[in-house]
Amino acid sequence: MVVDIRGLVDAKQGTVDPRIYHDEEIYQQELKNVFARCWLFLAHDSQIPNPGDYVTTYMGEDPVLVVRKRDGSVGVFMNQCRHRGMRLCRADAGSAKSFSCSYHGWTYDLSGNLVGVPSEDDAYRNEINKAEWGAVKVPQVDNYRGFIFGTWDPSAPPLLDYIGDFRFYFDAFADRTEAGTELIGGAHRWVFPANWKFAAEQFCSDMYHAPISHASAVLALTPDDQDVDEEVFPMDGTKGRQFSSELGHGTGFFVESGDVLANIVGQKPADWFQGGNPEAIGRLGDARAERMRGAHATLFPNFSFLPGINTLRIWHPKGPNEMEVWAWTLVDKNAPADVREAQRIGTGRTFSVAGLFEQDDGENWSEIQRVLRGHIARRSSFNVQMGLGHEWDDDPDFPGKVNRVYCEMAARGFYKRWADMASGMSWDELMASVRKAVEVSG
Amino acid sequence: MVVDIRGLVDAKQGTVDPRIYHDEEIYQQELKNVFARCWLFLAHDSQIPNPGDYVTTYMGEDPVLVVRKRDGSVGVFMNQCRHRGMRLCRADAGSAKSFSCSYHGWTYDLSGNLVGVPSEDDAYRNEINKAEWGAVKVPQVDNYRGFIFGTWDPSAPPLLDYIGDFRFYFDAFADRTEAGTELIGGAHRWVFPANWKFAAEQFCSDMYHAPISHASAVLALTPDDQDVDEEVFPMDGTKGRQFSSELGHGTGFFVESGDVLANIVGQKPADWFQGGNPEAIGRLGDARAERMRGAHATLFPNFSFLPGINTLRIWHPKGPNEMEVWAWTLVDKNAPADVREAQRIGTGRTFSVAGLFEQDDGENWSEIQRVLRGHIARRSSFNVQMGLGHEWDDDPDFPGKVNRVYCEMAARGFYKRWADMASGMSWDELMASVRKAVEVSG
Amino acid sequence: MVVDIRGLVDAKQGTVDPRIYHDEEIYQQELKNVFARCWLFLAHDSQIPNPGDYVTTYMGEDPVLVVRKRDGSVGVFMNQCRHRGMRLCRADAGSAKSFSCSYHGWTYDLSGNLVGVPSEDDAYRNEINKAEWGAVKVPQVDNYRGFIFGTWDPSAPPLLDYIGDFRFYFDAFADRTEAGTELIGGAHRWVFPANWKFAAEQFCSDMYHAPISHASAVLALTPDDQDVDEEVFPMDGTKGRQFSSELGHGTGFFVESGDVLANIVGQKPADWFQGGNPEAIGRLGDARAERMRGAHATLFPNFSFLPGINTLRIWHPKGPNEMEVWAWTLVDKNAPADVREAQRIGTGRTFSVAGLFEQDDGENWSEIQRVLRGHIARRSSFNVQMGLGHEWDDDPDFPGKVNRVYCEMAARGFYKRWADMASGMSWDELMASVRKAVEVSG
Amino acid sequence: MTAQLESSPVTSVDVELQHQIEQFLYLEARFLDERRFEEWLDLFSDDVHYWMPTRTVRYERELDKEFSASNEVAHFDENKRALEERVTRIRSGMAWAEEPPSRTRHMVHNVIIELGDSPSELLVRSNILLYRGRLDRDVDFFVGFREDVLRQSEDADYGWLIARRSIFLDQTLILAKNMSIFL
Amino acid sequence: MTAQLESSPVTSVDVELQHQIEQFLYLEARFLDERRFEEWLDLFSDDVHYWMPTRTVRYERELDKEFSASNEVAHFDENKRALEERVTRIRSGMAWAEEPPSRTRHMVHNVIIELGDSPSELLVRSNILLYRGRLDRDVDFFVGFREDVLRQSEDADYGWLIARRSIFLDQTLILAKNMSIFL
Amino acid sequence: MTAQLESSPVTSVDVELQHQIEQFLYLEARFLDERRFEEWLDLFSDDVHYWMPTRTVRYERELDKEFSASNEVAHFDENKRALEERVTRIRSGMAWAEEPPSRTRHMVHNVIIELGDSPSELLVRSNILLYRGRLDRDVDFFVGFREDVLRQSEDADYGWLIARRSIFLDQTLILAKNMSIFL
Ligand code: FES
Ligand code: FES
Ligand code: FES
Ligand SMILES: [Fe+3]
Ligand SMILES: [Fe+3]
Ligand SMILES: [Fe+3]
Repeated sequence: MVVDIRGLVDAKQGTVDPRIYHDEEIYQQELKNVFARCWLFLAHDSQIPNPGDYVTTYMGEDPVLVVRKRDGSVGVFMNQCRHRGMRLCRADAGSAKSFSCSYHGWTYDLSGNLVGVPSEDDAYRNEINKAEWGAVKVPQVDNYRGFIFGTWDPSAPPLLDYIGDFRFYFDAFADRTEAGTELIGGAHRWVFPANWKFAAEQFCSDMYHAPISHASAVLALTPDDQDVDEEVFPMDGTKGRQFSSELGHGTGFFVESGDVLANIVGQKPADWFQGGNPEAIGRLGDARAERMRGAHATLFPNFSFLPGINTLRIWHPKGPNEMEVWAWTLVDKNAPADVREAQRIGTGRTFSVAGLFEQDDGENWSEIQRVLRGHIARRSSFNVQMGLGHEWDDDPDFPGKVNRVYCEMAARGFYKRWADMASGMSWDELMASVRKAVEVSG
Repeated sequence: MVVDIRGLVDAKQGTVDPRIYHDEEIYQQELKNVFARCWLFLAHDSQIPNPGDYVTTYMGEDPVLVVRKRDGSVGVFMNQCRHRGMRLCRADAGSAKSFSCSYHGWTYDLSGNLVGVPSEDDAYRNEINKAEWGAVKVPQVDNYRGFIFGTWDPSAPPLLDYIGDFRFYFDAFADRTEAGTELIGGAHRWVFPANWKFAAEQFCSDMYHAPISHASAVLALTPDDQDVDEEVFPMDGTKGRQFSSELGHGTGFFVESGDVLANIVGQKPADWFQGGNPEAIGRLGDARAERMRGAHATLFPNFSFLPGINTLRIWHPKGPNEMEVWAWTLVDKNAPADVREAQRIGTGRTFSVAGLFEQDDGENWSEIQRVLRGHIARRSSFNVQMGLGHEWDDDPDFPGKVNRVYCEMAARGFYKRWADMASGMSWDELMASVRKAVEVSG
Repeated sequence: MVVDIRGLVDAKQGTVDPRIYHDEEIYQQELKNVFARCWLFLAHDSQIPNPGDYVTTYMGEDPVLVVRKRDGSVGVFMNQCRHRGMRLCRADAGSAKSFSCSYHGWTYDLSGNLVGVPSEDDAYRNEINKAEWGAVKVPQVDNYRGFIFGTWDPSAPPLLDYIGDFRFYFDAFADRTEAGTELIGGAHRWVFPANWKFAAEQFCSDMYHAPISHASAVLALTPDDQDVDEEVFPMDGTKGRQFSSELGHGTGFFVESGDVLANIVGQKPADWFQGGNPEAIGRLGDARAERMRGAHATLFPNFSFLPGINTLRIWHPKGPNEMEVWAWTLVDKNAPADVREAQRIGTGRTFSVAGLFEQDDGENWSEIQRVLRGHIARRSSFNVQMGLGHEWDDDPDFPGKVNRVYCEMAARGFYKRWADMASGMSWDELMASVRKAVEVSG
Repeated sequence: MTAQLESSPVTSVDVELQHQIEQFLYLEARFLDERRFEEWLDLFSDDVHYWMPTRTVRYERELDKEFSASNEVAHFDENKRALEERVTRIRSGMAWAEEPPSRTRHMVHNVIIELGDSPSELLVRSNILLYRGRLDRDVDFFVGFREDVLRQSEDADYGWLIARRSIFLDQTLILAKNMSIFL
Repeated sequence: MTAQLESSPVTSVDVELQHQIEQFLYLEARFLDERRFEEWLDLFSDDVHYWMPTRTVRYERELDKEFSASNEVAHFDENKRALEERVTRIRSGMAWAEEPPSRTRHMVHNVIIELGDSPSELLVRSNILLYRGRLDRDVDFFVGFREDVLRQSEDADYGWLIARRSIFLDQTLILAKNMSIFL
Repeated sequence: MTAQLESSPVTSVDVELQHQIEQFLYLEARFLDERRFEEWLDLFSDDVHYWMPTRTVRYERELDKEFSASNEVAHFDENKRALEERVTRIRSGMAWAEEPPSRTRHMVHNVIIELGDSPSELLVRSNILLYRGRLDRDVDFFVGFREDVLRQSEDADYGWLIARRSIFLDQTLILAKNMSIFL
């Protein structure tokens, strides 16, 4: 490895070297040290309700099958035959009894065990040890409130430790009612010619881009009698909070202002989400269940969501210069029908490949990426200094390290974590640094 | 070179590291050490019957001109002008008196000698040594039974030594009658987004994939009153043989069973090929001229053919992730007209880019290749163990190292030879290991 | 750096290693050591007449904004926001008061200074030092006779030293009248799948390709009563001159013969350009203003033009295997209307992506490039020996090192300069070698 | 207008109606390609449903699940007001995905007309190929078919209104950075 | 049916016939795109010859050798039975190149009709652009022209049968991993 | 010839004229694709102006400067003689960009006819998609729209002559190594 990855991110000074978005070598390190070690979002329980139901997805660039097994648990394994490497299943989703390879017919059960080999006696003389040649399984799989996660790293800390202090904020999305959440059918999937980190960082830390990047959408959706700056997107950053976790996660939101949700998905979902659900208030308290507005969030590395708008998505890396976005719409299982319907339409209309908001993100990210073909362009650091040194950790309502909502503290946290991981820091060191940070700030 | 190529193939354990199909560095070594040293199939005599006739093809990724010279011999040289490197001839085939470069008009004769330089006196002051600046010639060219081969390596062993013990099997395709063979006009050429070795290995060693990969084609072509498993594609591997050469070549076939040929190209060619040609029986004996069925074969590295079906093809490498297939149909020169006609139609209908059989190979190889973008996907070895340790070399009918027809012995041989060559082993070592193997087995 | 770049060009023997056109590592060195150090043509004064007028272009692969400032001077700076790297302006040209980033709204003035940061007080607590975070400026910008140049290298010699002894020839194009020149509106831009050096070298040094490459165009445009070889494109190289500068620049032309201009753009422009403009004769003398014909020229590295035909163009590098051509038509500001009109039509008709001449260059360059995928193809040197050792430097009319017009002396000069620069030679060494050469030849 | 010249086994739609409907669709395409979005909006009825479902790769036996259902998420699931908002957005001068504007070319193919549920409605099926150029290098092809319900209307400038449009793209994963266009 | 309204210098084919034939070709394309292969087969006569020659790059003076001849190899050289076998294959559920199924869109262009050898036959020339989407990322364009012989038939469901189809692709090297499609 | 069957809100061009003009454009396309360049030239009037401006990326407020003006440079700015010279070039056997020849397919779409300035002239608007295959790997799409002035002529072989053609491509940067073709 020629490049010293840790040196490319200076979280103290708030600068990032643009090569982290463009360099092929760094990208390969990223696949190895970040995507093959982190807990990654795989699927939501509601996508695979019945035994045999499966979806195919990626962990980094590795294709995996996520399968509901007969006992109700979930199996996750490489979507790659161990014989000559054929993709076992080429559908996005479906229901199956087993997975039979189209090349030579090796057959795997719902757990990925190799259970059938044509001519096993005659061709293999019964000498093949099928137990050794099952599909490569994801060694750790866990489920938090219906969200299924997995990691390739058997030594990764437990999922809840990995989520850590971000759980308080994740719960505002994931743990609103006992009934839980479900995904609406269908998904938006598209290709972005840009590095995945631009997207992940933005959802982690970037309320600041919205008034500019999404000016046209906000304008189009704002009723004539509303004042955008005051009511919809307050420019006063003290009216919101940003949170950054040492674990790389981050979120930001307005508090009791920024009524963008009603314009985006409609008044009913806005009411439901912002105080209209007594059970949520009981479980989450009023700060999270009533007063948070227009939140963005990223669970490190590439799982992002917008509470309220309720899009959630994975930013799948596809080389240093490309990602795929896979986006779904989440609803509270027990949400009223009209809330659900408004959310179904409103989320897709705003945050999707044709979405009023998301179209413009695509334009920005892809052009940033193109500029990075330049030699000088890759030589000057990006500025990630907003709010540097102004964080506090004793907010009465919002635990952890917080700051004003227009801030890049969470971006600094995201990139620091990324650099630590990508450079190969061990889990012991990684988690020790978190504990230390929590102690210091605590 | 970072990667130790020999370590990537373990022929003893029967495993192959998937990086050999994907890594750019390995690919460059392959161009240098395999394709610039091996004897490669260039053309068939019948493609260039008259002086001046030429075809253009590739040796590895290097474009060459194959030309019938005035004395009837064949000249082969780089299709690249020595001045500024322009491709001398941009047609696939044709007839020419000489080759004149479209950039500055340097002209080469049918042997690739530089014979004309515009303004040689005025511009070059007659100081250019034209003898030094002819097109780069392929130093060794040979012709075996109408098949023209060449190698870039002046120190490569003679063609017949290179073919070695595979000649017995090659002859069943190439040496059936004194009259010899010819190609039917036209060719199937297409692009596969997969590494060439998947194709070469399959034709070398893989009868096993046919019942699964080609199930639909076999089904569509099998008359209702036939039992596929018994008559068409016997699942009993003892009913056939696989042969593996230490030189990397391989073939496999059924013996007196597997009557797939009549279904694919028709009864008449099947009869002709399987016993109906007395001259062939006289030359080849009954094992090869009557009892072999449904054979597949690869002459190392990238020349494959199916005796009986009589497609032959080159798998041209085009980067680690892509190949081009160039496929022709061969017929015995003295075959009856109806045999020839049935073969012309049947071969194209089954083994071509639109062929009933070959369509599915394309799907498999391209998806294997795509999966190899993954980090985990490249980390687990493929299984090439079928029939390991069960070979014999005293078959009454089929000489050399043989095994049951459903087997991966020839794949192990192919990859071992590939790894030895790609890692840069010298011809002395390469041929010594062959002699030693023959002695041991002999 | 693995490759020793200087060893790839042997100007003494007249050979060039083809890897210089294909290798990615060499290309990155080229971006760094050539394009980020040389004076590059940016725009012509006439493109941006009024304050706020701008064009976007590239220096190497780096996008820059070229802006007419309020004081009439020209500002040049990276078309990249310092915040997260977004391209500031995505139009090819236009008029603006300032440049506001579409991502988060940072705003830059016409000089590239950062002048506005949304929520600077609230989000940045007024701690951002805007003076530090302006767009990266091109440190040296100069204007020679309306041609605007810039270099990234603060230590590069002054523009006139960089042009050096080529100025005599550049003036024949650029300095014909006090009124100067202007570009006709509109531009031809297209993508060539070939290395930029093929184009730059050809315009620098290659009259020799025209009779062959452009035979069809010359034929189509030549009236029936003219003898091509005698009148239009004399094959006698003594009828013209080639000039080569130690600085890498070069040009070639006929003298009092080669009346191609009238056929290409018409008699009126030919008369105007070749003697019909008394002011030009006064400024340039008769050799340059009357007797030069059909000239080609390249100002190192990638700025080329054809005096008379009056196309000028940049060969923008876009990776080792691709370039973009950006071509304009230049006219004398005080040229008569019919001259101007004939030039407008004739230039585009011949030298553009659909131009009768230029179509064929595209075919040649792209096929040379494709051949270089081959391993053997990259192993044999190209021949650049034409006229080697026959130059003189005491021509009565044409100063500097000259030779016959069909020659590759200027190509050798171009590649030698390229190799010296690409290998990282310092400006002191680079300019010392020039002085020494001038002394030796002087 | 929908009378037929004579009975035919291939289609019962007369050539004059075919001509009028094709011209109507070409006009619509032209409005889009010339960025005359307001005129384009006027071609749609006030109760229009403009819909493009998402699509997934499915094995043949589950091909009925290929497109998202009407109660699932869609790329477009728009009423007239939503279409108007999209035009408002584009007209704002700050819709970066369309500023500078894309260059679109809508190619309408294989127009097949069937009589609709009511005498004044037609069911019009067309293949669509939309070529988009954007900035200097972006090229996207959006290809699929459309099912329109065209309603005859006295008030409409051009005699017809699009009362329903369903668009079925031939991509599952959208191979474009955005769909800032209409189909 | 083939009567002409009036003499014209461009074409002697009347607009009604043009309409019927275009609709016939659109219907055929629709059958393919909707995977109604059995209905598609019914559009072909029992003695159909369905042919697509291979193609090579040749200099102009040898351009007559560009396409493979009728006695040389072809991409398709099919009789009715062979077409049926292809459909049988696709319907088997094990034709991996079409399982999951490709998404195709056949665009028929520039239909030029000429009277055929017999009064009941037409020679129909059309340009074809086939867009194929496959899995999540595969995109292929198959472009060329077709020469069809259409035969009028009382028995045919749609009045016409395709008695001969010749397809000439504009690629020499096929830039696709397979041609598991029909054109 | 330009009489109308009946008034219609979409178009006043009758279907028979539409048919003749479409066939005329298909014939023209066919001449190009079959390399019958001399016949193609005969379709143009002696005073033809064949023009394709260059194009730049501009923000919406300066979109009027997107195409180069008539007094600026163009991709094609040809009179009849210039077109003839282009054909002469191709026929020379030394036009390397077309030797070996490209394989072209001109797809004409969305033909909209308007009455021209004089009673014998039509203004014909069409979308064009030109697919070019070249050598073994080159594929280019040239897409845009054309505005033709068609002039009725007794002397013309096919009744009409193209008196003006303006071609507007949907690319700014041309994504092809050359334009050795006609549109
Ligand atoms: S690759 Fe799966 S069975 Fe062979
Ligand atoms: S490159 Fe062939 S003559 Fe110059
Ligand atoms: S990237 Fe320009 S303001 Fe943020
Ligand atoms: Fe955003
Ligand atoms: Fe196979
Ligand atoms: Fe040239």
